[in-house]
Amino acid sequence: MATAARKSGDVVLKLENISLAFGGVKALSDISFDVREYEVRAIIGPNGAGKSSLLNVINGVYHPQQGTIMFRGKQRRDMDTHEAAAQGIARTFQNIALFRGMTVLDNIMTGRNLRMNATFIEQAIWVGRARREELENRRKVEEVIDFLEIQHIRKTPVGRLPYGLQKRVELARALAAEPSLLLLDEPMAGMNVEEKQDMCRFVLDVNEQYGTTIVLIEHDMGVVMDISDRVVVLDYGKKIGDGTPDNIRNNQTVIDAYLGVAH
Amino acid sequence: MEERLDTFPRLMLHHARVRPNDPATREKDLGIWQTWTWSQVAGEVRALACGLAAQGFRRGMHLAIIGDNRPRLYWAMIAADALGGIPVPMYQDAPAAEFVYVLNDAAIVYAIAEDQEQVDKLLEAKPQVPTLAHIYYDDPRGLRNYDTVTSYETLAKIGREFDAAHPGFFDEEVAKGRPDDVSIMLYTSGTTGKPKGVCQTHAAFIAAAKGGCEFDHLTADDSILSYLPMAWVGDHLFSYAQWLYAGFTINCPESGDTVMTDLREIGPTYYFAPPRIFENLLTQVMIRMEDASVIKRWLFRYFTDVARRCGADILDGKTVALADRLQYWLGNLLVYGPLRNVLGMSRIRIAYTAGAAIGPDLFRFYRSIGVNLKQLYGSTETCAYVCLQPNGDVKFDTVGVPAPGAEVKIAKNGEVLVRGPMLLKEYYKRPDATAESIDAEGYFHTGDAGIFDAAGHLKIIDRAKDVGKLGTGAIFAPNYIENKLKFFPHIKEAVVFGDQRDKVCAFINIDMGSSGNWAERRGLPYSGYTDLAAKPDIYALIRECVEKVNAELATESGLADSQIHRFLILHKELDPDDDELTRTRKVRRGFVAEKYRVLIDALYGGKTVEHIETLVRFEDGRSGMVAADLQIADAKTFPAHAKQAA
Amino acid sequence: MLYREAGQFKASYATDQQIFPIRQDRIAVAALTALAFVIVPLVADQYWLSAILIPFLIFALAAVGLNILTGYAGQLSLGTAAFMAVGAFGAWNFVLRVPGMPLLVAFALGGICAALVGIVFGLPSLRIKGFYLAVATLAAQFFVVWALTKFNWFSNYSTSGVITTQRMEILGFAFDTPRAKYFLTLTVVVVLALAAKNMVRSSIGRAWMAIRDMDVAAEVIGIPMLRTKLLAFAISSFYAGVAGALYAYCYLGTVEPEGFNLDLSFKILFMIILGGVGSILGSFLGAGFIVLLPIFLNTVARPLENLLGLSLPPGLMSNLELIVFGGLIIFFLIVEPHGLARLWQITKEKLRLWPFPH
Amino acid sequence: MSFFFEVLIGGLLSGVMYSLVALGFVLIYKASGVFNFAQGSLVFFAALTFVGLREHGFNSALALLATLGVMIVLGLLIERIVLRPLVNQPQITLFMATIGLSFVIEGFAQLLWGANVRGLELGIQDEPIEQITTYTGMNVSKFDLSAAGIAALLVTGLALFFSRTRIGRALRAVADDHQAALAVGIPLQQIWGIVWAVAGFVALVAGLLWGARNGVQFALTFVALKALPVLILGGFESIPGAIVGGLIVGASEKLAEVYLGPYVGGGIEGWFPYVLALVFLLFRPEGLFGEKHIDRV
Repeated sequence: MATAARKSGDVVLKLENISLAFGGVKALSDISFDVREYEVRAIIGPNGAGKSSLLNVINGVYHPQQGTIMFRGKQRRDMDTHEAAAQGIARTFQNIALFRGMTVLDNIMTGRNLRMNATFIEQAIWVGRARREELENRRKVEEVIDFLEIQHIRKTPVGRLPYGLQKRVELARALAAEPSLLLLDEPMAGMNVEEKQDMCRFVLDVNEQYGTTIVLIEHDMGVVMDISDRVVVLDYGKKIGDGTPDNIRNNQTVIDAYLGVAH
Repeated sequence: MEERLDTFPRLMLHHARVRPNDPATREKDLGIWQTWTWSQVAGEVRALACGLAAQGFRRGMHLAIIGDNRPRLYWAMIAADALGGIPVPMYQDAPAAEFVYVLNDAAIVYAIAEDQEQVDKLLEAKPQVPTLAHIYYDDPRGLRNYDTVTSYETLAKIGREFDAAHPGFFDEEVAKGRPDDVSIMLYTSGTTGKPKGVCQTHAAFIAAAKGGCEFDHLTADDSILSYLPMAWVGDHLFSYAQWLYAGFTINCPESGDTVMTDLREIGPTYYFAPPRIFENLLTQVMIRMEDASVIKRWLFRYFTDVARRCGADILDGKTVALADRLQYWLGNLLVYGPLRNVLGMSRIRIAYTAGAAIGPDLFRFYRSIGVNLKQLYGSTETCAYVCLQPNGDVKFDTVGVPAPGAEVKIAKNGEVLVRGPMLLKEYYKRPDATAESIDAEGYFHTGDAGIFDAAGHLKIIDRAKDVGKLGTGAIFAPNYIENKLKFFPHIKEAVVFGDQRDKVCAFINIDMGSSGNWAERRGLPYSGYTDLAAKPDIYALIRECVEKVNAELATESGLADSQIHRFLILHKELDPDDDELTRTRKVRRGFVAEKYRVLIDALYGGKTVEHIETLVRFEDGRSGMVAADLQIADAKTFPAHAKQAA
Repeated sequence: MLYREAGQFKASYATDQQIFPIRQDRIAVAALTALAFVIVPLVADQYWLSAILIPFLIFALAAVGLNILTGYAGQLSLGTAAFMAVGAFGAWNFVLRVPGMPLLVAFALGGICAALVGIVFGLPSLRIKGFYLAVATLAAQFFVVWALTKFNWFSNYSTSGVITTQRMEILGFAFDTPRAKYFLTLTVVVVLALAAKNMVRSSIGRAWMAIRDMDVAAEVIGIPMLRTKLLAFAISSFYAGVAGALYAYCYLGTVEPEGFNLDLSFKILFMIILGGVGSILGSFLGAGFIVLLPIFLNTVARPLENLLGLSLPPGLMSNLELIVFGGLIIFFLIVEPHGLARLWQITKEKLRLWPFPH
Repeated sequence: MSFFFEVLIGGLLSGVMYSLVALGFVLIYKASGVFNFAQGSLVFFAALTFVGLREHGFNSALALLATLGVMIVLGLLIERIVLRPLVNQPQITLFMATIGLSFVIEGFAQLLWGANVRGLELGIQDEPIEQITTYTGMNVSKFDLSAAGIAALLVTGLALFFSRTRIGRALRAVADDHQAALAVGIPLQQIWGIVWAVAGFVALVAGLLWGARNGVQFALTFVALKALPVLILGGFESIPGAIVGGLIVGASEKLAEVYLGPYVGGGIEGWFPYVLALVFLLFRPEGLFGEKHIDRV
């Protein structure tokens, strides 16, 4: 898997001095890091290090008490979930957050909701714009389904799918939004080797084919070192390392806090 | 001026004129059946042909075509034909190493591949194929960073520009085509030696297509699912020659995994499948019915019994008692109709099977539930067109009557000889082989041994060269025996030995699906094929099958000596990747005999157990050793008692 | 078994996404529509029309409304009857106070009034969930009934808020027979049910279900929480409101605010639980079930009474009804939480796969 | 001014009665996460059974004991038949099941005892206590005060039960964390059974007091509806919350009726607590004593 050939562009996302606390508990303290366009950026760290919280800050689920977020040139105190989505940030969740009462197709279609502008009255009559949007976006969604090779489960309710496929459907839902920045929270957790390989391939394909910038949290060090351009290491809500995979591998603080334990 | 419909490009243009808005090609893609009309197809072919011409493709050149059944690959074949070139479809599941010989033999310069997988194999083969210069691909997925290959879209774009610059070019090229031009080169897989390119002319395939269409009344309203390898003569006849002759619709499935679903959605009127697929389907039906409720199982059993009694006769239009007819009608409502529907066969008018003998029970089952399944006989060299079973006159153990235009006779040594317009022009660059197979009178030697019955139906017994003699002097037809064994669902493959020996012994491969299921229902634990194959219970199960075959053989005149005395169950499945089977899953008898010599010796040496180690190649390309101690079992044989003439 | 789908392939997304993609379903629905519009008016007597079919259709409409809110958007409401009341009194007042007001427009305006009230009581849904929200809808229930009783203006100063509906006339045609009322009700219900089906299979429907199933994920995907929830409240209340107007005009003729009490709300809630939460079809099945059950109980009990020579105590039937309703609710929640609609779905699945079990 | 206090005290005292009903809800919610809409029906059923038994010649003490037995058995049955099969279902489903349950209980109660309105005499008169009237000029009902006393006694008893007995402590553990309770070997189903039995007992007390005050009739079931805003104010999981919430609702609805009612035509008691609770919810969705939950994603 060649990572060398990949181009990486300007900084698109920059977090500065982010601190987040729940009640009295500090989840993140004074975190700063940036993400460049087209790169695969990994966040690693032991359980409870604040990795998911960081993603939640980026797409506005949590609002940090301190710090600023710069996304696509605009600086702000915090993100708003809707704004984040509208700005092209999509994500998947650590614990699968699919809409369990819906089919795979409908789940992925929700990823295109932002691009559908017909009013509910048009939708109720099912003519003109509503119908057109529905059919056009179905095609877009079918392309994602094709891309992730989940054609055979298109009309299956997601609740009936095995874990690995659910993860893939969640990725599909995020991709359907055609994001410019994709946040993946442990996309390979709980998968077997084969599923992991598939997922790795999909992540790299997404990055390559669509030029999507990717921020991912992952525990499998092999995967992280393989596919990411740069890595951030968190420990107890603090950043203890930031650099290329090689860089991180040889960072003594990181080895002491995390790598040494994990292996 | 009268229209000359004597080449495939002209046939295509004819349909584009006569029925421009009728569907010509469908493909399940992006969730729906994408449809191209005849006029759209004509446009695509035109662009493609012009594109190839612009890239330097010339009359007489070969165009390699590699991939699953894709509309664009079919169109590429017409495009090559239009330019007077020769399409060479290749088996898409062969590894790169196997590509090399064919690519070099056909001196391939231009190749069109389905996707990244095939492109990778071509690129892997390229260093050993100096002529290969142009590779085009259909599906761009993953090919973004390949800079030595060209996309279908780019080729078509080049073509349209070329067409605009040379407006008369395409029509002139089509006009240059002659019926005796070679329209296709199909490589025979060959049970021995290297594959040979079979060159067939437009005239030959059009004759075969015309004969078939008229024989079965195929029209532009029919539709077919195109899912068998494009390199195989059957697919070329049904999905190309007959498609372009009759102007019906071909439907390409989404992928190999979804064929059954796609079959159900499309509900074709015309269908072809090798016996293996019909057998798998029936096995699945039986397995799924096991889980049904008691009432449904009873209904199913009751009505399949009714169907077995009278279904085939009703299909053949024979007289059937009213009570049976009523029961069949009810069964059709409750069981056969729904069953045909869930199998995707409810609209089938004509279904064919060929390529290997089909078990009589299997064959009868489909006919009895109202699927008009028939057999045909033919080979690559005869455009798969020698004998066909006529509607209403179907016998289970024959391959039907000589097709319109085919002259069939039996040689003294029992070999079936054929003459007619559908014979091959030649084997490519192999005048020796051509001369060997077509005699001075123009008869093609099929290599099959057969006999005609009283009603003029041909019955194929075996490969002519496989037919041997037992030590007793009796005739020994190994395939005939093996097929009888393989008709049991638990037996997947069988290899019998006996030529120049005093008795017959057999290797058996059990069917994992069927016998695995059998074992599970009995709570018999097993860890894999090797383990299951060695179970005493399985041996007992297989012995029963072998003994049933023996009982049958005892009744057939001249074959009583062919009863199987001893057998063993192989510790691994025979596999094309290990060269034990051909790509069309025919046993390479000589190779197997050589590889497992120690086992044959054990069978004839009276041993009851033998150790064997075998090298196997896994799917990912690695290889390893499999070792096992194989049990050898004896089977009961029966005294000969010739059956009364039926 | 009845489904023969081989050969019914879809060559476009439009055909793949139609409401009834299977031909046999389309035929069945066409037959059912013909039955409802042609055969029923010919054969049904007055009792069947005005005591069974009209209320069935009206309740089904209200249940569709509640299902949009509770079944699709996941917001439990115990105040459906209140929104029906707003619709009924709204429509009545528009006809009363605006000269020449067309009847159907008045129904729609009544629905819109209900929608506005729905939005007001839906506002808390932004901050509260589950039965906290259910309690908020109870507030709507009590407040609306109180307001309609207390402020006599709504009933044009009649005693205890009773209103009697005006003569119904559309384009000069008087809807004064049960048959005519049935036609009117049927048409309105069919049109609105179709619209509901269209909404739930469009992006708005998916947004509702997304919020129902996993609200955080829905937000992250860009589904606006407030707008989506309020829209569910508004549309649901609109349906309830129109149902309320039909309830007053086509069914009872005379209504009072107290008629739209909590019991009615519960009745409609029961319809969707029994019929199927999150299913338009289920709304109809549930309404049919609840309308027919008392009639069924009566027809069973009366002959039984005669047969055994007993005279059952007068309150018996109504209490028995309570027990059977409540018991069925519990039974369905335990055994088949998705109600009759799911049972039909399972049956259909079986018929499609017949003779295979799965 | 003294009129204000009179209304206030009257309100507070009837608030105690609301608390009593709310207590039943809280008990069950705390232990099993079930919002028991049928609590009002239980109150109705208890009162009706007591009155019914007395009509059939039982003396008060015996009727009380028998009713207590019936209520405990009923509580256990509900737990076993309705709630145990629904374990791990969404709370909304459980809630809807209890709505169904309330119908069954109401139908069953009336089937058994008839639907007539009956009086219930507890021997305490609903009349002003003379001494208080004399000294402060305010009318404070003797009945209300006694009821408040009984309620206070019950709350104290329950508090002691929860903090001093083994079962009580187990119960609290269950309320805090089902999984953990299961892990340390607390028999969940047994605990739930006990809680439902206790809820039956609380319903009996509430039923007697409310029945004595308003007569034993179907309208008793609406008492539960009064308790809902109490719960919203106090939080579903807090016993102190139920009490304080009850007092607030009691006091505010009386004050609102007296001071606000005349402007809008009266009868606002029915919805005022709801609107109050609703407004309150907007500012503090977790209730007075509830804990703030953070959504983890």
